[in-house]
Formats: sequence, structure tokens, C-alpha cells
Amino acid sequence: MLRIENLTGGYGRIIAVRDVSLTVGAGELVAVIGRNGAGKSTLLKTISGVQPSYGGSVRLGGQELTRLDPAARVRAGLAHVPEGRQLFGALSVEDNLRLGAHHRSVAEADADIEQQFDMFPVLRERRRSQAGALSGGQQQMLALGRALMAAPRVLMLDEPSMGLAPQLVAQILRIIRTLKERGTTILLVEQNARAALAIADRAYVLETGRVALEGPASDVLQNPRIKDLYLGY
Amino acid sequence: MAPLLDIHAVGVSFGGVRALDGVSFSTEAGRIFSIIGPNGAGKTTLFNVISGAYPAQQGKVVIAGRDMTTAPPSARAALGLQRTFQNLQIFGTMTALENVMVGGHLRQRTGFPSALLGLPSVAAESRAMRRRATELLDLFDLAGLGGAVAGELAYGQQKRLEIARALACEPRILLLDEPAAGLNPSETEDLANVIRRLAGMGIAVVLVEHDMRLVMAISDELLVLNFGRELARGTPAEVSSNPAVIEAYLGVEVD
Amino acid sequence: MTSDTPRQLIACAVLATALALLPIVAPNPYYLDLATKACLAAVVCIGLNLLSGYAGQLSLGHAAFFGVGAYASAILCAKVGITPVVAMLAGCLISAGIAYVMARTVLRLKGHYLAMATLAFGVIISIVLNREVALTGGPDGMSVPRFNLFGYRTTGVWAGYGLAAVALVLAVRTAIVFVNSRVGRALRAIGDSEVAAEGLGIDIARYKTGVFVISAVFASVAGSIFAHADRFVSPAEAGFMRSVEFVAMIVIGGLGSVAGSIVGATLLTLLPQLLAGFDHYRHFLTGLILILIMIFMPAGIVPTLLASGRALHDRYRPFGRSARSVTGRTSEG
Amino acid sequence: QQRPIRIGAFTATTGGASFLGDPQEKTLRLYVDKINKAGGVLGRKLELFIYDSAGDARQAVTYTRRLIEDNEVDIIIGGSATGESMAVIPIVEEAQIPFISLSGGNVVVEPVRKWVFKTPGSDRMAVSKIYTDMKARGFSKAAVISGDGGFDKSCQKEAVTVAKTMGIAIVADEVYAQADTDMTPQFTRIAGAKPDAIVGCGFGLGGVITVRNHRQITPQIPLYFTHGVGSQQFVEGARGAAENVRITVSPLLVAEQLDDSDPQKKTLLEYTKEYQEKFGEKPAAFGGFSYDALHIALAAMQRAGGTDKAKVRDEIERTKNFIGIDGIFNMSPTDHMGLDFNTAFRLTEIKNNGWHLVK
Amino acid sequence: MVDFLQFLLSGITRGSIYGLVGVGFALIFRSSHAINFAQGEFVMIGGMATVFFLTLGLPLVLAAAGAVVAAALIGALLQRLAIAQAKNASVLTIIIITIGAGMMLRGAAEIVMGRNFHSYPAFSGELPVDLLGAKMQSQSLWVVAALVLVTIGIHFFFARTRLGKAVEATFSNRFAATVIGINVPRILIVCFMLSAAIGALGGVVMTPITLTHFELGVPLALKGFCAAIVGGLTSPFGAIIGGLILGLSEAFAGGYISPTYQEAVAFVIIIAMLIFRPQGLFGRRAVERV
Ligand SMILES: Nc1ncnc2c1ncn2[C@@H]1O[C@H](COP(=O)(O)OP(=O)(O)OP(=O)(O)O)[C@@H](O)[C@H]1O
Ligand SMILES: Nc1ncnc2c1ncn2[C@@H]1O[C@H](COP(=O)(O)OP(=O)(O)OP(=O)(O)O)[C@@H](O)[C@H]1O
Ligand SMILES: [Mg+2]
Ligand SMILES: [Mg+2]
Repeated sequence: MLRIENLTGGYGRIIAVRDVSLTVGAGELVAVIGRNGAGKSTLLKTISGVQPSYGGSVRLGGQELTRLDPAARVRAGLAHVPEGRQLFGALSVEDNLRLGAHHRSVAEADADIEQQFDMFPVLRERRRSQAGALSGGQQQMLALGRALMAAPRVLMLDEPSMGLAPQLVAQILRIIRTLKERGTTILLVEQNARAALAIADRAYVLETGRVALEGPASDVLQNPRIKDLYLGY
Repeated sequence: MAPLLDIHAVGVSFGGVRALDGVSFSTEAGRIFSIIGPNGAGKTTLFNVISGAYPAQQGKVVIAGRDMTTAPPSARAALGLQRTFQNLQIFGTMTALENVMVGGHLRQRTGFPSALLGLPSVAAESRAMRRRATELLDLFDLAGLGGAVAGELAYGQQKRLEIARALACEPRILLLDEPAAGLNPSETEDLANVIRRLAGMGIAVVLVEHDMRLVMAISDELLVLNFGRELARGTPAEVSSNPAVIEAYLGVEVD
Repeated sequence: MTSDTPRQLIACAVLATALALLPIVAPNPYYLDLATKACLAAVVCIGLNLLSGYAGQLSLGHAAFFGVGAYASAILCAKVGITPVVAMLAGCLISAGIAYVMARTVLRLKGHYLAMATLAFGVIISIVLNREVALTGGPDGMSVPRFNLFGYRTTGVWAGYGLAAVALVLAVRTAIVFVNSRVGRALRAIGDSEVAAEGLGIDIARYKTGVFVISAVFASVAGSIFAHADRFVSPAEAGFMRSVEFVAMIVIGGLGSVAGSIVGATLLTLLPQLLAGFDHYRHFLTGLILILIMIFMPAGIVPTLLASGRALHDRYRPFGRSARSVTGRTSEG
Repeated sequence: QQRPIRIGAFTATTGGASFLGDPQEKTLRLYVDKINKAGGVLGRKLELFIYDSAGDARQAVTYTRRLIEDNEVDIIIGGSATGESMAVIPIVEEAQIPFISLSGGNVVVEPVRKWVFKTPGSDRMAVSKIYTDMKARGFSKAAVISGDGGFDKSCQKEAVTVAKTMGIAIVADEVYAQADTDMTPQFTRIAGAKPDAIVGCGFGLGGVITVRNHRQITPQIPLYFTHGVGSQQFVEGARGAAENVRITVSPLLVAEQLDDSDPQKKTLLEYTKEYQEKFGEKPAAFGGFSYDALHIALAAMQRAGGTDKAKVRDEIERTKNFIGIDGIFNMSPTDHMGLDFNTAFRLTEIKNNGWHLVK
Repeated sequence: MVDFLQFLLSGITRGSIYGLVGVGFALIFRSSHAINFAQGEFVMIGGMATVFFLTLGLPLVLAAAGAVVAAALIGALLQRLAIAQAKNASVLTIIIITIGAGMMLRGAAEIVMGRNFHSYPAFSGELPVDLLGAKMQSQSLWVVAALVLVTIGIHFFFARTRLGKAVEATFSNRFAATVIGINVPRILIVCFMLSAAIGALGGVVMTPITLTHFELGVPLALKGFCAAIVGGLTSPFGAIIGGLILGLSEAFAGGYISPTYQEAVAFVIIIAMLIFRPQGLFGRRAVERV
């Protein structure tokens, strides 16, 4: 479904992602883990096109995305929940959600928004509040809900459990699993590596911008070096 | 002896949202006091009230025996209070090293007159501060990044940088708002060690965190907030077996 | 600007030498006149840069302080008969006073508010200078006596140039030490995040006020010297367009760069002279040049050149640039 | 081959005073070309160095230094606005170079400064002419409306001072900002003061808006204007509102109506024709200032037999019966303008969008 | 009473002019956080281009429409060729680009149209309209009408259109807007075109009153900017109200107190505003959470 080949990207002179190749099959849930600064967020940003790529290609279900702008990639079915939530702080919760369905019809948005509210009831309660006023965890839910409003074929999540209460972490992981079961293809970046590997099909380990290891999630979970470096305890 | 930090029945509302409602706690030097609770429970708001970013609408904030309820943040910092931010507030255009140097603001003397005159003491002070800042970066595993522009660091690196910055002025009270968010488990373990060390040095650490492993492992005392109110309080063992807490917050652990 | 202070002080000495040599190589006093104006603009810009480039506060009315300095010197010397140095100090005091009051009222606000307040205040000052004909000569301006020091009367462009050059060297030295001090770091911190700065114990209001007053004094001194150098002042000196010009100078030269202030000030002072021959096409070309500089050097001339200098340097490093760019920025090892 | 005669000039070609500077610049270029085609002066070509000061004193100072030091000119003409002329006086005096100013303010030549001359008639003459006409019509109360620029201010000052000596009471003295788009509040106040007539001091857009607002609010009160609006453009811009307005203006605009015996008539008609041929529009009165300055300077050089600055200066001071656009000049050591009251300004009235001499 | 009415009419006329200039500032600020110093030049172009097309023999309606379209195109070019080219430009850099653009436009107008001022006849005759003894130029009604039109249009744009919401999103967080698939470059262009067109429309209707001149934009822009500040800078609607407030205060202060410092009124209001209501009349203060 999503096929990345030799992708290189970064910030001007700084190359943060180097020659990364990665695939996510249709309906698959693939996790990316790595230390701080390994380039995980940059990888997602380069895939979604908000950061320019310096080489390599991005394909979605056979469609070449490499040369498209971010808006076109979203229309092609690629949604990205960026690190740090990135909400429209001055706009209401509802507006944030609706903007997620920016390129879709109002009727579709109307239907989907109820789904998000069902999934995250607190957002319904706060639908008129400014998004900027929400607590950290509430914002994380809104960010996820907004991405889902795009009805994506492939969803890229950058540390979706960050800042969530344990109960909600569990809930988010459940939601991710549900989404996967409904056929959404998911690329998941997580620091909570144990949890991520538990629900993922396959995993990639990123080190200083390169793929250091890849394989079925269970294998990665068992790898002693990984255990030592990422799983701790 | 009076507690180092004493929060007395503080209350804050935003429009219709009652973010804090009669929350009290106090803590002492060398203790690790943790505050947990569901998202939106008011933990960050409590930090904002303690540090002076938001005014307390009710209640009192007493720092080192002085009533600081209406004092500006800088005055509270002068009494040895430091914090980190859940939504990172690093100085993005400055280098990592300079961030930490600014952290030591209160430990330096240079004022406008001597800075304008360029007295020799000014440069000497900067050199000394630079040395200390370098050490702190080392402590947080940021040694090679001193010259990097802070805004260009990865999230987890910025997170650690903020703690290093807060430590630069040798605080007596340190408020950490979700320091482990964005760190992987092994990094979190390192962080746990650092926090223990800080407490060992006599700092009163107040920790807001969702990573229960970390919280349970290092806290001396826990306060659980829910909808702006105290839900429970006690040692980690007491709290983690409290059914109300499990119901509202912990849920069933996934692993 | 994080390099060590001594290195910058060397740069300062180089600047001083260059300024001292200029009169010898300058073909005639016209060039000195230009150099004088560039130096004075640079002094204003260095002060303004402390405010905007470091503390992150935009001022759209800085020419007003230049004007206050210029008119203080003009009026006190011509009408009251005070000696120029004292008049200059009086100008500084007035400017500082005005800046202090303004800062106290609006600096606690964030964002564009200071820009707006300075804009409004600057225009009001220039309107007053225009209207109070009895005192200021109104729109036609007024003449200023020669500068004299301890009774020694100076003559011609030379004196103006000398004063301006000395002022510039002092300004550069002051600014360099200043920005690398605790105070300078605190100001930059304020520019980046006020919440965090406050949390670290920085008294925001005090620092913002302080730097605003300092930048006003820089402008005021430059204005006073200008009045004696040109021996004439007009309300246009305090006008809105002049304020905008100062902002353009620091942005084009480079925000947060002392050298950038000098480059920007010099460039925009010389540009009209260079384009003087183009008659009707002059405005068009000036605009075009501004735009091109900003497109190709969005961070300003000096920072952009420094960055590409560094890139060039990197390219010839034994391990190439990629080796550094990744390993240098991770926490490995 | 002798070095060409270098004429230095700076005019406010752009900026608030561009209505003055633009025709001044054009006129200088026109006549330097023309004279060169005709072989130059003293067998030498003319070389013109001209800069746009935008009416800004600071730029005027720099350009004057440039003219003196870098271009090494023999004489300087310029200063469309009074302020910029005043600003360069210390420099020309120090450098000892003759300077013929194009600005209206009396202050430029009062007190007389050795190296400084000027060609435009003064505001004092203009308002005196207006008040003379008012008295002839039996008016005794006047209102003044002026912009806040230097040009307006100088005229306004004279209008107030001269009124005292001529027995006219100033019942209102209203100011508008140069860039203002609407002066109806001022005219409303003027209407309240019930003057017999209104004196307008202004130029350019402000002048046009003044007459248009006058037509709107106080059409029944006669309006006078000084020469700031002395151009056909003004009449066209006013779109009918300038009808019946009386304006003191250089004879240029009514050249055809002058008696054939008028000594200026020929010069005026020639200038008008040449300017129109070159630029496709009628010259505004202000262009005449630089015509006069240039020709006075060249005549002085001719008499001095060269460009020696001191000699040229002396000769300028000896200018006698020079027939110019602005009037007939007779300079002297005590008068560095040299225009006389009768020839300097003519009172005209706008009728059918044309200029008519009030006899 | 007649005086009062007269000042009122004067205030409305000048206020509408300031409002028409101010809207553009608010629109650009709302999309790029920058102050567009070329806004006054768009107004100037509105008048100048109309004059130009009229001399080509076009009827007024076409000439005016042509001027508005021309300005919109120039706005698009400015965004595309200059502002969008400066990658990662800070707000200040953008401001300087607009200053440069303003100079270029002024220069171009100077080259094409000369340094003279120009005007064309009022749309519905030159006769003043009498209103209970107070008099108003008939053209003022056109200015007011244009203002009303713009107000309604702007309201509709932001309240009803998807594009309007996208503009708000872009203003609030440009990165997020890009991530969720809003075509940010297009939004920016649209805003520049809109503000240029509105500015030019203002120029078209006000030229019979104010006349036009290649350097007319600068002072007008200053007043328009003040109007936008009073309105809160983020709110186009606020800029319109701000313009009216400034216009009326100037007219009444000039009329009842003294015209000498009339020009300063706008700026005094701004200072008072900053002290008592810094976010402006209609500016929303986004909640800043830490
Ligand atoms: N805006 C930027 N400008 C320059 N360099 C950047 C920028 N953002 C990130 N970097 C650098 O790129 C590298 C990779 O960063 P990235 O954010 O992709 O890491 P990450 O794996 O997501 O880390 P984390 O777990 O902390 O989120 C880091 O070295 C970082 O310093
Ligand atoms: N400035 C504000 N304006 C309006 N509401 C606010 C503001 N700050 C906080 N709130 C509200 O107060 C409540 C408490 O927020 P707070 O950030 O303190 O929660 P928290 O416990 O830190 O949650 P999290 O764990 O998700 O960070 C939330 O409902 C939030 O929306
Ligand atoms: Mg990341
Ligand atoms: Mg929180």
C-alpha cells in the first residue's frame, strides 16, 4: 500500500533521514521506533510532503506521490498526525475536526464528526471550546480525530499516546487496532515501544536516520539489543 | 519547619470549566511528590498556578514560607522555584548551550550598567556559566548538541534540554510536567535515575506524569486529581490499589 | 552571534581602524558625508537591533528618538545656547524618559503591540515637530550651530564624521559585550519565549524596558550628532518613513547581528546615491533590489553569508558534510 | 577643448513637493539641451548634474556635497522646498559657490547671504496682491486655509502678518494635513466665522481638494489662492470647482492675454511653446523658477567671461532688467531676489477652465 | 446642527476611505501574520489603472473592472514571485518585501503615468448632495456603497465559504494546515489577490474625491493601517469599523476642537486603545496555554 524507496530528507544542510526504504502492506500496522533524534518524525514529515525529500520515492497504492504537494497527498488518502499535536489553537474543537475533512463534502464531514465524538466523548462536550485551551491529552485526541476526518487510506501517527493517561493510552491503542481491523493501513511512530510492538505486524528500528533493523514485530521485541536500548526495565 | 512548598485550597475556573477546585498539598526538600490524574484533570493548571503563569482565583501558594499567591513568576523563581513545560517552551533561536546558560540567570549578577560598560567581570561570568551549562548538558546526554540551535532539536532532546535549563539555577523546588513524554522506556529509566539524584541533592521535586512505571518507582507521595479535585492521596502502593483511581485513571494495564 | 567576545572585539578594532583610515582614502568630503550618514544610521540600527533582533520587539517609530535627539541638540544649542555635549545628554535623557514611559505602558503586551504603539507615538512626535513652528521651525526645519567641545569649534564634514565614527565604534563595542552578557542572553530568551523566560526568574518588564530605553538612547545620540553634522534638522528625520527605513536596514543586514546593522545601514544609505542617475526608474529599481535581497537572503545579508561561508567550510572537511550533519546532531555516544 | 560648464541642481522631483520639483527638473533638462544644441555658452557645452532630493533636507545636504565635491559643479540651482534650501546654505557658504534657490520662502534671502540667491516671487508679494484686490472689492474679513507643509506654512505666515499691515482681519486660520483627503470640517468652521473671502495656501492634491470642498461647503464666499496651484492640471483636477477662484500666479499662465507691449510676453510664449513641444503638457508656473535661475546664472557667467565662482557670484548680484518667466529681475547687494511687486505675480481668475487676467 | 451633520458626513466619507484601505491590511495579516506595506499602492493602482484605461477609451465600468482585475493580478504576482520565493522567511522579511514591492509599484506608476496627479469625473455628477443643510459629494455615496459591499462580501467569505475557514486555519497554524491538506500557497495567493482587489476597488471609488498620484499610497496606507489596528488587525470587519471610528473622530476633533492636531487624532486613539483594549475592538485573543 505504502512503499518508500531510498527516501532521504532533512532540513537544509542537515540530513535527518537517509536512504530509508520501507513498505506498509494494505491493512498492515507497521511500527517505527528509535531514539530521540533518530529521524522518525522527519521520516513521517518527508512522506507526507511537509518536508521536502532530497531523494527517493513515495508511492501509495501504486500512485506516485513523490512530486505531489502535501495537499495532493492528503487527497490521495495519506493522513499524518504530526508530533506535538499541531492544532488550530484559535479555532473551536468542531472547526478543527471539520477542517480535517477540508477536501470532502459537508455531508460526509457531518457523518464522520459524530463518529469522532462517539470515540472521544470529551470532544463533544468541548466542541465549542478553543482547541488551544484543551489539556494536553484532550488535544492529542483532537489531533487524532482530525486526521480521521480525512477518511484516510493510510494513517501515519507520530507518538499518538504521548501525554495520555494510562487508561487513554489503552484506549488509543484499541482504537488503532480497530482502525486497522477496518482496513486502514497504519504507520505508527511510538516511544512506548513495548505497546507499539505488541499491536504491530512488523517494525522498523531507525538509528541516526537509517533503518538499523526490520522484521516482524515479535522478532524485534525479542531482539536483545533492542530490548536493552529501547524497552528498558 | 515550614514545608518548602505549600499549596492551600487553590481554585481556578476557565469560563464554565472548573479546572482546579480546592486543591491542597505540601512537600519538602528531598521528596518526590507526584501528581497524576486523567487528561484535563487540572495538573498543568496547578503547575501554572504554582509557578505564577496563571493567577490563583482562590487559595494560597506559599513558597519557602512566603505567601507568593500574587507574585509574578520571576519572583517565585527567585525563591528557587523552577518548572518545565508540557508544551515545550525552549528558546528556539538560541543554541542548546545558551538555553542552559539563560537557565542560570538567577545565579548570575551582571546587570544593565555593567553589561553596557563591558566590565571584565561580564565575560568572566559568562565563561563560568558556560562551563556549568556544559556539565548540565552532559548530565542529560546532550553533550554533542551544545552548539545546535535548540529549535532544531528533536522533541525528546528538547524535552531533556528543558530539564537541564531548569536545573541551571540550582532550584530548591522543581516542577516537572510530563518529563518522560516522548522518551523511550530506557531513556525514561535514565530519567528516573536523574530525578532520584536531584531529590538526593535536596531538591523538592513535583512530578506530573502519565508513565506509571516511572511514577510508581520513584514517588514518595502521590496526589490524584480528577476534574480539578483531589481524588486520592498516599504512597504509590496505596494509590495504585485504590479502586476509585483504577476506575478513573489507571484502567486495565495493557502490556 | 555566539562566538567569543575577544574575537568580536578584534572585529571592533578592525572597524575602528577602517573608519580612521577612511578620511585618508576618501577622494573628497562628499564621501565623508555619506560615511557619516551611514555611521549614524548604523548606530541607530545597532540599538534597534538589540530591541528587535534580540528581544524580539518591533519598533516602527524609532526615528522619533533620532528626531528627539536631533531637535534637542538643535533647540538647546540654537535657542538656549547650551553647549552641544550637554544638549546631547539632555536629548538622551528626554528620549530615555519617553521610552521609559512608553515601555511601562505597552511593553507588558506581546506581539505587534509595541510596533503599533511606537508607530503611533513616532508619528505624533513628528506631527508635533511639524506644528510647533515657534520652537522647531516647523516643516522648514531649523539650523543648528557647529559642534564644539570645551570651546574648541569644529569645522566641516570632518568633525561630523569624526563624531559619527567614534559613536559607531562605541556602539559596536557596547553592543557586542552587551549581547554576550547575561543581560543579552536574557533578552534573547524573552524574544523566544516570554513564559519560559519569566519562569527562569527574568523580570520581563524590566528587561524589555531597559533594552527599549537603551535603543532609544542609541538613536538619540545618533540624532544629536546628525544635527551637528548636517547643521540642519527637519521633521522628516522623525517621520514614519524614516522609521520604516531603519527597520528595513536591520532586516536586510540581518536581525540579531551587529555587523548586519552596519551592512544594512551602509547599503541603504548608499543605494539612493548609486541609483541617482536612473531618474524615473530609481524607485522601481530600489524596490526591486530590496526584494531580490530578501528573496535570496531571507535571513539578511550577514547571517546568510556567514551560513554559506560555514557551508563552504564544511564541504572541504575530510569527512564531508553528511557525516557531521547526522552524527553531530544525535545523542549517540 | 575646454571643460564643459557644470550646472548642479537638486529638485524635489518626488515626494510631497513633487509638483514643484517635477516641472523644475524638466525645465532644466530642456534648456540645458537646447543651449547645448545652440553651441553652449562661452563656447563651452553645459553639463547638467541633477538629483532628486524628494524635498528632504538630509538628502539635499548630501546631494549638495556631491555636486560640490564630486561633480565639481560651477553653480548650484535647486531646493524646491524652503527647508531644503535652508539646509544647504551653510554648505554653499562654506564652499563659496553661488546657489540660486527655487523656493518661495523669504528666509532664504533674508538676511542676505553672500552666495545665496533665489528666483521665485515671495509669498509676501502674493498675499499683498490678494489683499489689495480684496480691499478693492470692499472685503475686510478673511479666512486662511493652508496645508501643513513648508510651502503652505510660509504662505500662511505671510497671509497672517501682511493682513495686519493692510487692515484685513483674519477671522479663521485653518490647517489641514498634507495628505488629508477631506477638508470639509475646516470649511464648515470657516463658514461659521463668516469671512468676506478665503485665502488658500496650498499646492498639488491639497489645493485641488481645497477648492472642491470649498465648492461643496462655502461656494458663496470668494476664494483666493496663491501660486501653489498655478498649473493647468489644478484646473482640470478641480473639475469645475475652480471656477471664479482668483489666483496670484506668475504671468506664465496668462501669457497670451498680456499686452503686446509687456516685455515678458515673448519669453513667456516661447517657454510655453518649447515646454509643451517637449513634454506634451503646458508648463506649470514653478518650472519658470528654474528657467529664470538657469538663465540668470548663464548670463552672469557670460558677463564674468568664465566660471570663476566669485566673479559669477558678483555678476549674479549685478543682474539688471533680466526678463524672466517669473518677472523682471533687478538684483542688488541688498536684494538677492530682485523681483518687483508688479511683474512678479498677476492676479488671475479661472473662467471656463481657463486662466484670465484680472485687470 | 448643520455643523454636526456636516462633520458626521465628513467623518463617514473619510472613515469609509480608511476602512477600504484598512481591510486589505487585516486580510493579509490574517493569512500571513505580516503587514503589507504595499497595500496603499494597490489603492493607488485602482485609481491610476482606471485613469489609464479611461484614456484608452474604455467606458468607466470596464475601466474600473479592469483596474480591479489588474490589481488582483499584481497581488498574485507579488505573492507568487516575491513572497513565496523567500523560503522560510520571517514575518519581518515579508514586511520588507512588501516595502520593496510598494516602491516598485510606485516607480512603475511614475514611469507609466508620470508624476502628475490624475482624476476622473464623479460617477453620478459633480453636484453636492444636500442633506438637511449639510452637503456631501455624491461620490461619497459610492465610497460608502463600496464599503458596504466589501463588508458583506468579507463576512460571507469568512462565515460561509470553505476557503474562508481554510484561511483561518492557515492563520492559526500554517504547519497544521499543510499537514491536513490545505493548499496553503493557494490560500496565500487568494488573500493577496483579495486584498489587492479590495484596495483597488477603494481606489476606484475614492479617486474622484481624493484624486490620485503615484505617491498617494503611502499616507493612505498609514491611515488604513491605523484603522486595521483599531479593529484588531486580525479582523477585516474590525478594520472597517476602525476606519469609521478614525474618520469620525478626525472629523469631529477637527471640527469642534481644532484642526491643528487633527492629524494626530488617529494615533492618539491607537495609544489609548493599546492601553485599554490591546487586542483591538474585534481582535480575538487566542488562548495561550503553556
Ligand atoms: N526543524 C529542524 N531543523 C533542523 N534540524 C532538525 C529540525 N527538526 C529536527 N531536526 C534534526 O533532525 C534530526 C531528527 O529529528 P526528528 O525530529 O526526526 O527525530 P525523532 O526521531 O522524531 O526524535 P524524537 O523521538 O525526539 O521525536 C535530529 O537530529 C534533529 O536535531
Ligand atoms: N487557558 C485556558 N482556557 C480555558 N480552559 C483551560 C485553560 N487552561 C486549561 N483549561 C482547561 O482546564 C482543564 C484542565 O487542564 P490542564 O491542562 O490543567 O489538564 P492536565 O491535567 O494537565 O491534563 P493533561 O494530562 O492532558 O495534560 C481542561 O479542561 C482544560 O481544557
Ligand atoms: Mg519525533
Ligand atoms: Mg497537562
